[in-house]
Amino acid sequence: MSSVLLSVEKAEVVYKRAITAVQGISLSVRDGQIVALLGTNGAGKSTTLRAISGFLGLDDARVTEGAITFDGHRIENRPPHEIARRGVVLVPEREKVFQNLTVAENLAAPVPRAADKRRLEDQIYQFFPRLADLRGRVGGLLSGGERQMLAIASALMCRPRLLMIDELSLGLAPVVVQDLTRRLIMIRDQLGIAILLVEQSAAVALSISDYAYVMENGRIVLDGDRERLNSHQDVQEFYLGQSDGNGQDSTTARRSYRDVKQYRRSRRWYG
Amino acid sequence: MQLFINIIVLASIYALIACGYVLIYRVSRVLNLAHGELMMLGAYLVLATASLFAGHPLVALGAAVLLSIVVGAMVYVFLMRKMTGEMVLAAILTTVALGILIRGVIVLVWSAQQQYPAQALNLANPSLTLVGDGHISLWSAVLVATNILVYGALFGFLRFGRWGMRMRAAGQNPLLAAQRGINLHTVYALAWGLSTLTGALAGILMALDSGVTGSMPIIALKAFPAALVGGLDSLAGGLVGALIIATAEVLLIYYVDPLLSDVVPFLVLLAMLIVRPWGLFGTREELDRV
Amino acid sequence: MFRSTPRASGYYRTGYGQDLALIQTRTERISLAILVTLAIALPFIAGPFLLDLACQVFLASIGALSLMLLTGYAGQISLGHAGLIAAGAFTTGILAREIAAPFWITLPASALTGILLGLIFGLPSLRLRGLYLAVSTLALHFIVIYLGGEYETKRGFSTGILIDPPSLAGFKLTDGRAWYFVLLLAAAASLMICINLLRSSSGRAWRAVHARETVAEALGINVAGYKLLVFVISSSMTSVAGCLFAYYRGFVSIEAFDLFLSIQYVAMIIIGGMGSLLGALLGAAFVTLFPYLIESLLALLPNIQKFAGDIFAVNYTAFGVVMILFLVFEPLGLVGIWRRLQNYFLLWPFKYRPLTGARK
Amino acid sequence: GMTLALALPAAAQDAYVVGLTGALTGPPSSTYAPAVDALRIYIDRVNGAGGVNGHKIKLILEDDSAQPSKAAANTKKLITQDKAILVVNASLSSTYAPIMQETKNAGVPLLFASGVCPKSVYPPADPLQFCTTGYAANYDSQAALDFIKATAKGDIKIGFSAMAIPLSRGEIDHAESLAKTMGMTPVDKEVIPPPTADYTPFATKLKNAAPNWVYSWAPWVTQVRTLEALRKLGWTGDMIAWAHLESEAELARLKDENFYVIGANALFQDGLPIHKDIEAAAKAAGSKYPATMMTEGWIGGMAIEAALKSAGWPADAAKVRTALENLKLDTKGLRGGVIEWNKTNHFRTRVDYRVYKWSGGKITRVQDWKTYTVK
Amino acid sequence: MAELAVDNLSLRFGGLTVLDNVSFAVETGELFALIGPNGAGKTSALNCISGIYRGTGAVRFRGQDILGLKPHQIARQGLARTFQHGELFAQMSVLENLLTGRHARIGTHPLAEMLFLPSVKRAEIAHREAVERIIDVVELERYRHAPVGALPFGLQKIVGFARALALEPTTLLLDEPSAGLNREERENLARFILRIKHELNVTIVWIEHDMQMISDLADRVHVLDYGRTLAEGRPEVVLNDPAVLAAYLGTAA
Ligand SMILES: Nc1ncnc2c1ncn2[C@@H]1O[C@H](COP(=O)(O)OP(=O)(O)OP(=O)(O)O)[C@@H](O)[C@H]1O
Ligand SMILES: Nc1ncnc2c1ncn2[C@@H]1O[C@H](COP(=O)(O)OP(=O)(O)OP(=O)(O)O)[C@@H](O)[C@H]1O
Ligand SMILES: [Mg+2]
Ligand SMILES: [Mg+2]
Repeated sequence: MSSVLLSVEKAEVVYKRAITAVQGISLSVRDGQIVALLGTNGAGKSTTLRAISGFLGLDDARVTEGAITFDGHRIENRPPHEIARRGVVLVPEREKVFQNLTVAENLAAPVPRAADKRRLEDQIYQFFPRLADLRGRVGGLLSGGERQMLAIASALMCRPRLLMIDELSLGLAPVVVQDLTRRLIMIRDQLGIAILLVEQSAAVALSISDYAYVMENGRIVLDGDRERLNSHQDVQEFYLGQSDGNGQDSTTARRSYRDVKQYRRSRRWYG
Repeated sequence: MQLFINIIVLASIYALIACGYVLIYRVSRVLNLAHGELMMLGAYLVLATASLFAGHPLVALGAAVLLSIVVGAMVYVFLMRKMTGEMVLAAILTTVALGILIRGVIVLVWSAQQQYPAQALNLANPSLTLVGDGHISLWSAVLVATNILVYGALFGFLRFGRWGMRMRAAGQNPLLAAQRGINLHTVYALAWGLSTLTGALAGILMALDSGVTGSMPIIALKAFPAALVGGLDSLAGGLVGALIIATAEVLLIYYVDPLLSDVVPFLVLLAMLIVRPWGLFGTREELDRV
Repeated sequence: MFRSTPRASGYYRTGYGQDLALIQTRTERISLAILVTLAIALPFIAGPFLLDLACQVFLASIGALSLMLLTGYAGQISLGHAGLIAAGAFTTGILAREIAAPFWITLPASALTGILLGLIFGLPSLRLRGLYLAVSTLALHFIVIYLGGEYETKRGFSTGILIDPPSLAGFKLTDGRAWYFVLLLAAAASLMICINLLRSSSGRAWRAVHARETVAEALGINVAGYKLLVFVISSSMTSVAGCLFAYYRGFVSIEAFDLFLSIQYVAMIIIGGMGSLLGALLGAAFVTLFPYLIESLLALLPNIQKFAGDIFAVNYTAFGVVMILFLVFEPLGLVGIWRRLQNYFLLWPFKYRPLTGARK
Repeated sequence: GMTLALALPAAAQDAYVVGLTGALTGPPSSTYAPAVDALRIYIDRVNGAGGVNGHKIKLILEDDSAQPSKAAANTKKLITQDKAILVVNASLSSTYAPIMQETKNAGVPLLFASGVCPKSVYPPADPLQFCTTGYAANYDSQAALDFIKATAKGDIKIGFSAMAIPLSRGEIDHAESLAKTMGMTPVDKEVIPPPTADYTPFATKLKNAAPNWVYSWAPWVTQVRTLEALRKLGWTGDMIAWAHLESEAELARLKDENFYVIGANALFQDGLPIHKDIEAAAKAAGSKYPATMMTEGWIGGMAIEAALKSAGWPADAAKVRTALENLKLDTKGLRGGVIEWNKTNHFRTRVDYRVYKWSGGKITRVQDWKTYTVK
Repeated sequence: MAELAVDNLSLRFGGLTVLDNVSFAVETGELFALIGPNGAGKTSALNCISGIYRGTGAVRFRGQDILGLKPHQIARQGLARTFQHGELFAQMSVLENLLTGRHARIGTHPLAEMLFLPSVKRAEIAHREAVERIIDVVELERYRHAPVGALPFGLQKIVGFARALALEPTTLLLDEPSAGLNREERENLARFILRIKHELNVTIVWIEHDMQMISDLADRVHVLDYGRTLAEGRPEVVLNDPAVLAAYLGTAA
C-alpha cells in the first residue's frame, strides 16, 4: 500500500477566537488516492480544506489543536505560500481567480511553475477548450462555470502533489463535470497526484473517489471506501437520494424532487 | 522653451514621486501616505552619509540610496507586514502614522532647520543653458535623467519579469496569491524597497537642487493627482499623469493665475476621473459582474 | 409539588417591536443611567481645561459620527471632511461678520451650506469608488479652502475672522459649563439621528450600497439617490459642527481646517472601529485626548525639563508610534477591544463559543 | 508644565507663571523653534541669576504646530490650569485669532514674540495685546520700497513675490499699491503656494515681466527660492527681502551681491557685546540652533523680564498688563532703538530698519538704521 | 398574456456576442428553466431582464417594456432575483439581509427615519413580520441574527433565495440556486420552490445545472448555447434532444 501523504490528526479550528468550526477531526490521504469529503451545510468541510492549505489567515481563524502533517512536515498554521510550495494546492469555493488578471495571466502567475509548463499549458487548454477562447479576458468577467474551470486549471499549473478542490462541480455543466471527473482520474493515474475534494453531489464524489469521509457539525461521523459508503443506508438516503435508503438496488430508484417530505434528521448521527 | 523645460522638470518630479505610490498600490491597494516623509528621509540620509564619507560625494549619495532601500524594506518587515489582510483604510492610516513618526524623528535628529545636502557634499548646482535660451539647473537635469532611467528600469522589470503580474495578483487577492505559491512577503518587501528607493531619489535630487526642510512631504501630496489621473496601478499612467498635471500647472501659472496652481491639478483630476473613473491607464477596480 | 402547567424561563421577546428597542437589558439601562449622571455631573467637578477637552471631544464626535455614517456605513471614503467643517464655520463667520447674523440664522444657514456641498461632494461618488473618490473629495476640500482664503484676504481678515459668542435674549454663551451642555446636547442629538437612520430602511440601504452596488440596485435600492442622501446628511451634520466650532472657539480661519484635520477624522473612525457608532465616539475621544495624554505621560519622566527643546519632537514622534502600535495590534479599533472584553465576560468560563445557532 | 488638568485647586504660586504656545513642530517650526529656544535660554538665565523681584519665572511651553485649534486649547490650558499671568505667542499667524479670543475672554495679556505683529497692536491698540517682533505689516514694505527708491538708478520696474497665505498676500498687495504711489511700475506679482516642488515656473513668469527690482515679504523659503529660481533663469536684477532669522546664514550661503535683506534686527555680523552674550548663552545651554537665529526670542525674554520686574510681586494679569503698557525696553543694540509702549501703541513708537547684503566676501551693511515713526 | 416575454434579446461585450436574438416567454405561475453550457449566456440573460446589463431587443414584464429601466425600478415592479455567487451582505445578519431585500416595499421617509417617528416604527414592525414569515418558509429561524458572512455556503444560498422572496415578487429569477447544496439541501430547496410556486403563484425563471431537478420540477426548459437558443420545450423532450445531449449533457445524463 502506498504511503500516507497527508494526515490530519485531531485537528481543531477556531474562528475569531470564539467559534469552533472543526472539532478534533482526523483523516488521511495516501499517495495517488482520491478522497472525498461529504457533509451537510456548515459541517466544516471548507474549513478543513482551508486549514490544511493555510488559507485561514484572513478570517482570523487558526488551528488551535492537533497536527496536520504533509509528507512528513508539520504544516498547520504555516504561511500558505510555503504549504503551496510543498505541493498542496487548493481551489477555494469563493474568490478563486485573480479578477483583474487575464485568463492567460491567471495561469502564469503561480510560482512553483511546473517544469514542463508549456506542455501543461497546452494540456490544460485542451482540457478546457473554453479557456483557450477566453485567454485574453479578465477573470472577473467570466461566467461562474468559466471561473471554476480557470481556478482548477490554475491550480493544476502549480503541478501539485495534493490537489484539493472545494466544491468540484460547482456551477459546471454536466458535460464538463463528466469530463472533469474522468480527467482527474487520468491525472491521478498519470501523475500520481493525490486529490482531496469536497463535492455536493455524492454520486459524483463516490464515482471517482477511493475513500470518503462524511462530516457533520465539525466532526467526522462516517468514513470508508467507496463500496462501504455506497451501500450505507444513510448515505443512500440523504446524500444519494435513493428511494428510502433501504439498501435495495441503488441505481434504479432515485427519489423524485417532486414528492419530498420534510426531513428533520440532522441529529441522527450524533450519538 | 523655458516653459517646456519647466513642464519637463515638474513632470519628472511628479512622475518620480508618483511611481512610488503606484508600486505600493499595485501590491497592496494601499495609498502610502508616508511616501513624502520617506522621500524627505532620503534627503536627510544624504546629510548623514555626507559626514560619514566626507570628500566622496558619490559614495555618500550611493550609500544614502542604499540606505533608503533598507529603510523601505524595514518599513514593510516591521510595520506593513502586520497590516496585510487588514482593512485597506487602516493600512493607509498606518502609513499616516508612520509619516508622523518619521517627521518627528527627523526633527529630533536633524532639527527643523533648512538643510543643504549639496553644501554638505560640496557639490555645486550650476545653471545650464540649453538651446532657445532655456535654463535648467544641474540637479534638475539629473532628476529628469534619473526619472527616465527609473521608469525604463521599472518597465523592463515589471513587463519582462513575472513580478509585475505577481504584484498585481498579490494586490487583488493576497490569500489566493499566497496559495498559488507567491511569497507575499517577498513581493511586498520588494515593492516597498523599490518605492522608497524612487521616493528617496526624488527627495535627494530635489534637496540637492534646493535644500530640504520639514515641509518637503507636502510636495509628495501634490504628486497625488498625477498618480491618480494616470491610474493608481499603472506605471505608464504615472508618467502620463505627471505630464498632464505638470503641463496644466505650468501653463496656468504662466497664463492665468499662480494661485490656482494648488487647486487646478485637482480639478483636472476630477474632470479626468468623471470620464474614466479608474484613471487613464488604470485597470478597473471592481468588476461589476454578478 | 408538581406543577401541572409547563413552565418557561429565560429572556423572551413577545413582539418584534421589542427587538427595535435600543435598551434591552437591565445592565444596559443601568450603565446608561450612570453614563448620563456622569456626563451631567462632570462640569461641576472638572476644571475648565478638562471641560474644554470634553467640549473638543463633543465637537469631534459630531464630525466623527457623520463621517462614520458616510464611510463606515455607506462606504464612501471622504477626505473632504475638513472642507465641510470649514464650510460650516465660514458660513457662520461670513454671515456673522457681514450682516451680524445671530446664531439662529447662521446655524440653519450652515446646515444648508452643508446640504448643498453634500450634493456637490456626492456627485463624484456616482462614478468613483474607493481611493479615487477619496481624492476627488480632497479636491473639493481644496476648493473650499481656496474660496475661504480668498474671502479672508479680500476682506483683510488675514489672521482669521473673529466671531462674537452666540446670544439669545441678552444671554451670551461664553461660560465653559454652558458650552459643555450645549455641545453635549448637540453630540447626543447627532448620535440619535445616526442611530435612528441606521436602524431603519436608509441605514440598510447604505450598508447594501457599501457591500455591493450592483446587487443593491438589483434589490430595488436607488443607489444614486441613497449615495447623495448620505452625503447630504453627513455633510449637513458636519457643517453644523463647523458652525458650533466657530462659535465655540470664537474664530474662523482656513488654517484651522487643513488636510491633517480630515486625516484626524479618518483616524477617529478607524481607531474607533469601522462600522460602529460607538466606535466613532470612542475614536473621537481617543484622537482628541491622545496628544494631551502623551504629553502628561512624558511629563512624568524624570529630568524631562532638561530636554525642553526636544520634548515636543519626542511628543510628536510618540504620537506616531502609539498610533502605529494601536493599528497593528488592534486593527478592529477600540470597539474591537470592547467586544473582546464583552465576549470574554459573556463566555466565561468557556474559551470558545459552541457551533452555530447561538444568537448573535 | 505638561500635566493634564484635573480638577485640582491652583496651588499657591511662588513664581511668575508665563505661558507660551509656539510652533515647535510641524513645517513652520524652522522659524519658531529657535526663537522659543532663545526665549527659554534667556529666562533660564534670569532664573539662574535669582529671578525677578526675588521670584523665579516659570515658563510653560506648549506646542501648537501652527494649528489654530491646538493653539486655542493650549491657551485655554495655560490660562485656566497653569494660571499664567502672561501668554506668549511664538507661532504662525494662523494661531492668532484663537489665541486672541481666549486671552480676551480671560483678560490675560498676550505678547507676540517672533510671529508677525498683528494690526491690533498698532495704534489704537487692543488693550491686551503687545508685540516685540521685528517685522510688521505695512512699515516693512514702506521701508523696503524707500530703500529701493533710494538705491535704484533710473526707472524702477518692480516685481513682487508672496506666499499664498493671507498675511503675506495682504502685505504684498499693500506694497504693490504703495509702489504705484511712489512712482514705481509694478510689473508682476507671484503668489506662490507654500508647498511647491519647483519655483521655476513662477520665476519664469516673473522674469519675463522683466523687473529690475523684486521685493518679497514672505516666509524665508518663498523669498530665497524665488531668488534662486530667478538667478537660475539668468535674471540679474536686484532683489530685496525681509531679513528673517535665517538670513545671516543664508546670505553667506548664497553669496549673491545683488540680494538685499532689510530688517529691524542687527545681524550678528555687527559683533555687538550683546551678540557675544547670546552666543555664549546658546553655547552654554547646548542649543542646537545657531545663535544668529536667537535675536527675536532674546528680545521677547527681555520684554518679559522687564514687565515682570515693574509689575512687582505678587503679580496678576492686570498688573502685568499695566506694566507692559508702560514698558520701555533698551534692546542694547539688537534693535535700532528702544521698544516703548503706551496706552494706545503696543507696537513701538518708532521702527528702525537696516539693510544688509553679501559683498566682498562678507555680509556688509548697506544702510544703517533708518527710523520711521509709528502713528 | 405572458408574464415575462423576452423578444430577440441580444447582448455583446466588445467583440463578444453573449446573447444572439434570444426569445422566450414565461407564463404566469410557470417554472421555466434556463439551461446551457458554461458561458452560454444564461446569467447574462437574467442580468438583461433585471436591468443590470443593457441588451437590445425587448423585455416585457406584464405587458410593459422594462428594457432600459434601471435595476431598482425593475425590482420595484415585483421582479426579484438571486445571484449565482450569492452576493449577500456578509456583515449584516440574515434578518437585515432580508429586510434589505424588501427595501422596495418599505416607503419610510428619511426625515421621519431620522427621528424614528411612530410611523417608522410601525412600518419597521410590519415589515419585520412579513420577513419573519419568509424566514419561516425557508426554515432559517435558527440563524435569524447570525451575520451571513459566517454562515456556510449552502445556507447562504438559502438566505439569498429568501432575500429575493422578501420583495414579495410576482416573478422570481433564480441563478443556480442549488449550486453548493447537497442532495438533502436540494430537496429542501425543491420543497421551497414548489411551495412558493403553488401557494403564491410566483412565476419562476430558473437557471440550473442539476438535470434531475430540472426534469422533476420544471414546466418548460429553454436551452442556450453560445448565446443562441438550442431548444425549448417540456423537460422530457428537451433533455433527450441529441443536440442538447452533445452540447450540454454529455453521454449519460
Ligand atoms: N469567516 C467565518 N467566521 C466565523 N465562522 C465561520 C466563518 N467561516 C465559517 N464559519 C463557521 O464554520 C462552520 C463550518 O463552515 P464551512 O464553511 O467549513 O462549512 P462547509 O462544510 O464547507 O459548508 P458548505 O457545504 O455549506 O460549504 C460553519 O458553522 C460556519 O458558521
Ligand atoms: N460584463 C461582462 N463583460 C465581458 N464579458 C462578459 C460579461 N458578462 C458576461 N460575459 C461573458 O459572457 C459569456 C456568458 O456569460 P454568462 O455569465 O451569461 O454565462 P452563463 O451561461 O451564466 O454560464 P455559467 O453556467 O458558467 O454561469 C461568458 O463568456 C462571459 O465571460
Ligand atoms: Mg464549503
Ligand atoms: Mg451563470
